Amino acid sequence: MEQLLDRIIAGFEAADIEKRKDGQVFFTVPKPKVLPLINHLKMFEGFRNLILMTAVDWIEDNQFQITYLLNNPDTKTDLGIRTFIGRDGEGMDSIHELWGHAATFQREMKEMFGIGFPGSPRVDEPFLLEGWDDIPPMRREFDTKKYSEETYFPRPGRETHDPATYMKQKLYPND
Amino acid sequence: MSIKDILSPFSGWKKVFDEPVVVKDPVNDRPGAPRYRGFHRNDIATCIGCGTCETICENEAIDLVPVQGIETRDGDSGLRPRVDYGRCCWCALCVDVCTTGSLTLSNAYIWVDEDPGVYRFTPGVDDMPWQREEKGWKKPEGNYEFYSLKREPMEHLRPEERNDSFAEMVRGFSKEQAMREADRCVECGICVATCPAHMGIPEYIRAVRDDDMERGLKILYDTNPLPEICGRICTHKCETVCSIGHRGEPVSIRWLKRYIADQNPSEKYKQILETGVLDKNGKKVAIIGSGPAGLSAAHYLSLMGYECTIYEKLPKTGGMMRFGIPEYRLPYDQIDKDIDYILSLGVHIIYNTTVGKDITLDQLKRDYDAVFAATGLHQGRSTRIEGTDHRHVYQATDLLRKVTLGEEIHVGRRIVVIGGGNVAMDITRTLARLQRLKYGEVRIITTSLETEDAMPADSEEVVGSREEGATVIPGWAPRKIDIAEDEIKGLHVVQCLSLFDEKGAFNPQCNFDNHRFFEGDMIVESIGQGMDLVYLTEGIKEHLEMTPRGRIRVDDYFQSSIPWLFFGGDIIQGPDVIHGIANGHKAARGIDRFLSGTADKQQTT
Amino acid sequence: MIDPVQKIFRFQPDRSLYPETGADGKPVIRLDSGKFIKVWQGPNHPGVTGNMSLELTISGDEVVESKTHVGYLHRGFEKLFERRRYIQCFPTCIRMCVPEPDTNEYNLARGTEELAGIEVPETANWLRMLALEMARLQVLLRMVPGQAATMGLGLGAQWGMYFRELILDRFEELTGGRIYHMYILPGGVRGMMPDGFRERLGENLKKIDGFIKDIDKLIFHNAVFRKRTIGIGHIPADWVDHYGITGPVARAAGFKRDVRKDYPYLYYHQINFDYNIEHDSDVFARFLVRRKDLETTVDILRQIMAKMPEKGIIRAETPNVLHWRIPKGETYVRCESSRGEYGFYMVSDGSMYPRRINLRGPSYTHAVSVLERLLVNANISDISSIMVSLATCPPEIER
Amino acid sequence: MELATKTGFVLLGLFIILNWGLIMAGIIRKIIARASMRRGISVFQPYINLIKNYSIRSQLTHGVMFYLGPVFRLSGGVGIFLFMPLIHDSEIWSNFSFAGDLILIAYFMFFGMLGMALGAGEGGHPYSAIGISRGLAQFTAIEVPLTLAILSIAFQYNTLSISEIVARQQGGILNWTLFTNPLATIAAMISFLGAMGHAPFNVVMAPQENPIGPPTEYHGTFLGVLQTNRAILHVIESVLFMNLFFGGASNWFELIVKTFFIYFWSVFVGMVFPRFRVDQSIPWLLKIPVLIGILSIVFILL
Amino acid sequence: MPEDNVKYPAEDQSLSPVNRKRVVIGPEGEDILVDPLRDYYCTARPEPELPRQGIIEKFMNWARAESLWVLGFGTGCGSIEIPPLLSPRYDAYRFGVAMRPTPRQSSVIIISGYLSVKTLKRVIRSYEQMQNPKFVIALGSCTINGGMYWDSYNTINRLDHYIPVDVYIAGCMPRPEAILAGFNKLKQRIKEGRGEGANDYIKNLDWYKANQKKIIKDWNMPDYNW
Repeated sequence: MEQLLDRIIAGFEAADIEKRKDGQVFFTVPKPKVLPLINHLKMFEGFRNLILMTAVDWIEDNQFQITYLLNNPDTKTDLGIRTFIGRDGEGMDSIHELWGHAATFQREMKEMFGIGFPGSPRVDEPFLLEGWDDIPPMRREFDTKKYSEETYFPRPGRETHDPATYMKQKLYPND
Repeated sequence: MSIKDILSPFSGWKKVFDEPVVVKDPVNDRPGAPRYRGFHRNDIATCIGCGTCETICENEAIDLVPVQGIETRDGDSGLRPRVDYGRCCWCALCVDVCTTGSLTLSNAYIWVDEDPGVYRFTPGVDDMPWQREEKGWKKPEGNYEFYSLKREPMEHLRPEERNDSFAEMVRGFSKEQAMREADRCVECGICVATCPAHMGIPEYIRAVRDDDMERGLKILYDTNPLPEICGRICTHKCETVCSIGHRGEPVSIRWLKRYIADQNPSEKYKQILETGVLDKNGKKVAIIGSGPAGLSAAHYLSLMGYECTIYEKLPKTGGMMRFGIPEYRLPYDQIDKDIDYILSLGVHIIYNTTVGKDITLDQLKRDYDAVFAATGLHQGRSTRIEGTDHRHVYQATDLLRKVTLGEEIHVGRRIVVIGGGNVAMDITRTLARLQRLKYGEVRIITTSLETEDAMPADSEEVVGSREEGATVIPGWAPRKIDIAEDEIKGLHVVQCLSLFDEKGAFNPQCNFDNHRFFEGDMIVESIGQGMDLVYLTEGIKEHLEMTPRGRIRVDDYFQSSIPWLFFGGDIIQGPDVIHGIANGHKAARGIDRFLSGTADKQQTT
Repeated sequence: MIDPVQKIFRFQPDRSLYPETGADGKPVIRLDSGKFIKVWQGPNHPGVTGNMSLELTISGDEVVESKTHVGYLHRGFEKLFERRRYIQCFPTCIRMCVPEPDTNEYNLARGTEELAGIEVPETANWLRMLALEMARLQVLLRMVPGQAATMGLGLGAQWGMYFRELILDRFEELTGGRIYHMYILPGGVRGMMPDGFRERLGENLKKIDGFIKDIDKLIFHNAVFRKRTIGIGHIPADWVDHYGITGPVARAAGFKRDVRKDYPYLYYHQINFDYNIEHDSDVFARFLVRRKDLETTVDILRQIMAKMPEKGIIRAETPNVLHWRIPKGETYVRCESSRGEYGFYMVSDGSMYPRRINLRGPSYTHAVSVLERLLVNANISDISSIMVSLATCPPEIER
Repeated sequence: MELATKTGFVLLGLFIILNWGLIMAGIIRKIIARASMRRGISVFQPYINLIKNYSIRSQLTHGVMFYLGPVFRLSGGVGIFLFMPLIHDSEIWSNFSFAGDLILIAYFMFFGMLGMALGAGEGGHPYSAIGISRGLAQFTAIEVPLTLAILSIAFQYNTLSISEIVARQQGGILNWTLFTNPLATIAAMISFLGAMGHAPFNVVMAPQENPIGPPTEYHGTFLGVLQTNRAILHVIESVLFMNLFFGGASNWFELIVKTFFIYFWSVFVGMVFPRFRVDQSIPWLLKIPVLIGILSIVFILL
Repeated sequence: MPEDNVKYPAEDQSLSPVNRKRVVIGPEGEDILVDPLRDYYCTARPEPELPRQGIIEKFMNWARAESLWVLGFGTGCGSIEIPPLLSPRYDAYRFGVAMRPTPRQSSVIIISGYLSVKTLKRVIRSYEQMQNPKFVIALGSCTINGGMYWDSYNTINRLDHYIPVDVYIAGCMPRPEAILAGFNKLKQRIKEGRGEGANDYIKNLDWYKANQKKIIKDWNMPDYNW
């Protein structure tokens, strides 16, 4: 594991290494190195299982984190590969040819985050939503509560009171 | 495929003659398991409406609504949770987090209706059939708490370290301790209304949690300009109503306040509080007395742009805070830290000037636009039993003042202290230290009318007194001081049965058959203090309205019937620092209303 | 045995005539040619597992193209978690997989504990195992005979539902919930076993032993069932890694994949059990793996009851859950659900709210990529049984 | 006998058969429920369902054939009834039985199915079409062994009249075709399994696989007609098999008992087996039962 | 789908390809123009079917109440409790409850919890294909006021804005016992002649359609599908 990590650091500029438990490491690589790294891991290091692939929205830094979680079923190790891309329509290279189910992940990320994966099969078809015309819902600037209240007729007539304010009003009405 | 594969499936018919396992009347026959999470019920007598259930509910299913018949009072918001069954998911987190343990779930689970509007009810108030159900989900047992019920222990000096010195006893929290203690708060806000100054307690506790001391200090100064002092000696009414205190120990709100103040160095105050430059509006206010009320008023008036002048009788500021409270509880440098900041806002202070003697009130009226009198209670009250006119019978306040001023006082070999309040404990512990310094041993008996659990003093004070060698014997009423050959021999006491009659008036009942004798050569009385209003001239007194109980009548803004004259502090509200601060703040706003003409009340004289 | 009569009557469609194969090797589907029908299975269809649908293009009785449509149960959990504190995520996340909610609870709790660095008391861990295995048992009691129900043999499923009710009764007693147990929360569990629980569970397990024998006779030794399942829905071995297939489906293809043994969590290393492997990788093999799992689960439950301490602390001390800040970091936690590896990818940004909790359920590939390919050239009568053999669970796909 | 009286008795017979069909359905459901540890529906639930379906307010049609489908189906069922002698040696309960009625009944058995096919096809639902094409294919396969069995007993008794066949079986249980021509009986009873719509030959209306086949679009009164037909058909086909292989009935009680057990045979098998796919069931039906049927003819002719 | 070689009328572009007009080659090679929206659905606006009077209606209502055929459409998590309902312990069959796989033959639809927008579209179609009289049972908090998913962007909050509801059952999810109690309530309602949800729907059709169209953004089906 340590040697493998050293190789990755040396060959693929891995940084920001987070090791929380045995057999699982997360690290960041620059975007151009991601596909070579994944290819290398799949071909030569036995990481032939893609567990998941997802995005995290870091709106503060104006970038998306894309995580690929690869697994080596023989050595029972997981590698979490992080990479950062811009939030403004910057796409990512597709890995649908390496794994059969990667296209589904990419299709979902396209729909939920608006990250493009050119070349991925059926990537532009809606996956979970139907007739969605707002911004992709998993982007953090999308306010689901506001959307829900505006769209779905919440029940009227509910009001609540903050105990501190209410008590001050009741006990010291003139304050 | 064998013949077995064709024949063996017919074994499926084997249950055809068995009795079916069907429940005959499932709607009525099958009660839920004893632990089943069904519909809500609430013991509204125990519930305090703290709203923690509302906070934890991820579905916003719980509203707090006022309920008829439940009055808002200290420690009870008068609100009760109302559950929207169009939102609830029966996770019972509200039960597990409930501070009082009043909210539970019954194991009833059938509620069917044609109208969606009915699925909204206040458990315990709306009569639901499951309210009286015994079974259901209750908070699990066995170390299952969502927040710690145990206080973070505060480090004190050990009795042997402190009993002969006036060094500060309480060490204060370290950062980790403060974070852990602040973490216990559930941010319900029940304490806010109970605090006379309505401090933003949940907010500053959150500042501690966020480790943002500057924000914390700002929140403190919104309502309380004496945080170092209050952080040490406040009577913390907030802690008595703290919702965590219903099942555990209340949050140490006072120590957290002290922690915030301690973390901020005094030289950064101006920068943090953004009070470097204050605009003046040219109006002047005179303040009599530099106690908490006076200082608080001076602080807020200065922030509003008034020019304040404080007239102080004694050579130092602080009033009772400095002269009534011993140094081991409230070190003088901490008093100075708070007061120096207030004075740095441009407040003038004139020491050694007694209004009424050195300067008259009428003169103040001429020189200033308004006068705020917060002269406090400095005159000790006497029990007026036989023998109190003896020279070795002292008033606790006098002795404490002299100790602070550094004057020599008489310390007897055996001392009896009468009184059960904090002042009595203060004098007991002060005298104990002096005795130990002078004689090497402590022989003090402190007696009070009230029984141990009814004593007004903080229990930690009582415990501290005992640790330091004093004997505290509550529940006895003084009858007579035994004097022989011009020397005090001791105090006769009888057992006190009750303090108040049915109407609530003070009327002690005693059992005269059960009496004791406390030996002593010095008696200290500490049963309360009175006010000294000699500075009020006759002309003013004529116009001044008094309450039937002999106090000055003031309105909500502490304005007396003479519009330019405001009263506040202990003379209005009784002895309490935090009340004094609150009065000062309110009076400052009242003075501002009065002077800026926004008051509803028109100036008549 | 070559049956001459069978040879005469064997139904063997002539695939050279239709559908025509295009240049790219894929069938050319022209709806207006009249040779194809477009049929939707689901969402309102008794043969699909839950609320999902398959868009099938069929030619005769054979499927030429299948597309999985999900999203009917999409509730946006991962968005909702952005607005919920860690403790509030706990009741919410459970709904991500309805038939077996405990794995969600466990993963969330374990992920939170890992990120916050909390040690869970021993008793609580044993109780967690108990809940997880009971959950697996109740799912298998539904699923194993349910395989036969997809082809019209509902008797075993009826019995299975009854024995599942017995386990649900125990759940109700232990956790206070019937389906959504909400039992395993960050820091520990929400209650000790009530008095007499062991004995009652022991009796139930005895009854379930008898039930397993019954379904062996009814379903396993059933000529028609075998005829309908053997050789149907064959998953080649090289698909397993290419599609990320896990759990019983991978085990039925001869792969040793079981999170409980590969990445031992809780106290599974103290439990004695083995991989249940089959090699044929068809519907029948998957049924057999589940059928063995059922026995294994009963056995594991007995071992847990024997090894579990009587008393103990059920929850570690945590910070006040109302404002619990989890340090910045990320982790992936997994456990073995009845359908395969069930994992949570959790990212914390140091605030009271999780930055991202992403669920990777086995159905994510089983029901979409694998099913779409597996159904090509399948008979439409077999769709339901293939789906159930993959144990697709739509809510964990769409969350 | 006058035609009017005859018609009256025929209608009365139809009424009895209909009611027995409904009650039998209830009893069978109840037995199935017991085997799966349930109590099951009340015996009269099929009546309530029928009334309910007739009292649905709105009907919608997809065209003329959609209307006529259930009517054809019902006339198929009633047609079998009309030419079926119910009670042996009873003038009034022998309906319009005549010398060649066996052929006519075999025709009517298919007639209903064809009518249904037209109606379901007009319904427009793809599952109707899939279901009915499967149904027709499978029913054809079912008819083959049945026809062979009928031919076998026709050769055996040298007649095509059901009344005659029943009469020839009188005089003791050993005279039943069951014992005199067991191979034909086996072939016929296997095809009976298919005709009754129970597993393993019920892929036509399999809810899990193509919900629910031909009647997908039928509702309300249409469905009521189909249910009525079903109640009649189940009994009357049982009566046919009773007459051909189990010695007929000499009174109503015997008819009720025998039809119940004959019908129960299909449930007895169907309850514990899954269903065949249509491409499995047709070869299977064309294999073993056909072989048995041919053997029975061969034996009879030898 | 061969979109490039078939020409569609311009106004059809908003529809999904399945619903667009197209030319189909018949068995004898002739071209048949298929307009799915016209050919597969009844496009006429429905009319309310008023109940009959007196004892006949009462008798019919009794039969309707005692024979509740439920559409087997598991719309949400609550559907996990429907199979137990029909299993040995609860055995809802004996109360006249049975599942039907097709909406045409069902008289009750159980909305088992939350409805995502995508499912709501199918629910509306299924509901409209059911025949009058038809009844709706709503399970759980989600149908009353959004439940757990009150702030979700994809689930509705109040079911009665989209289809008329007869009975609500509290719980998340309701147990089979509670669902049986709900059936009892529904039976009572039908027998009292108040189960007129189908006619209410038709009378307030414009309001319901407006609400439905507000959230179903791609309304690529006819307004009325019966």
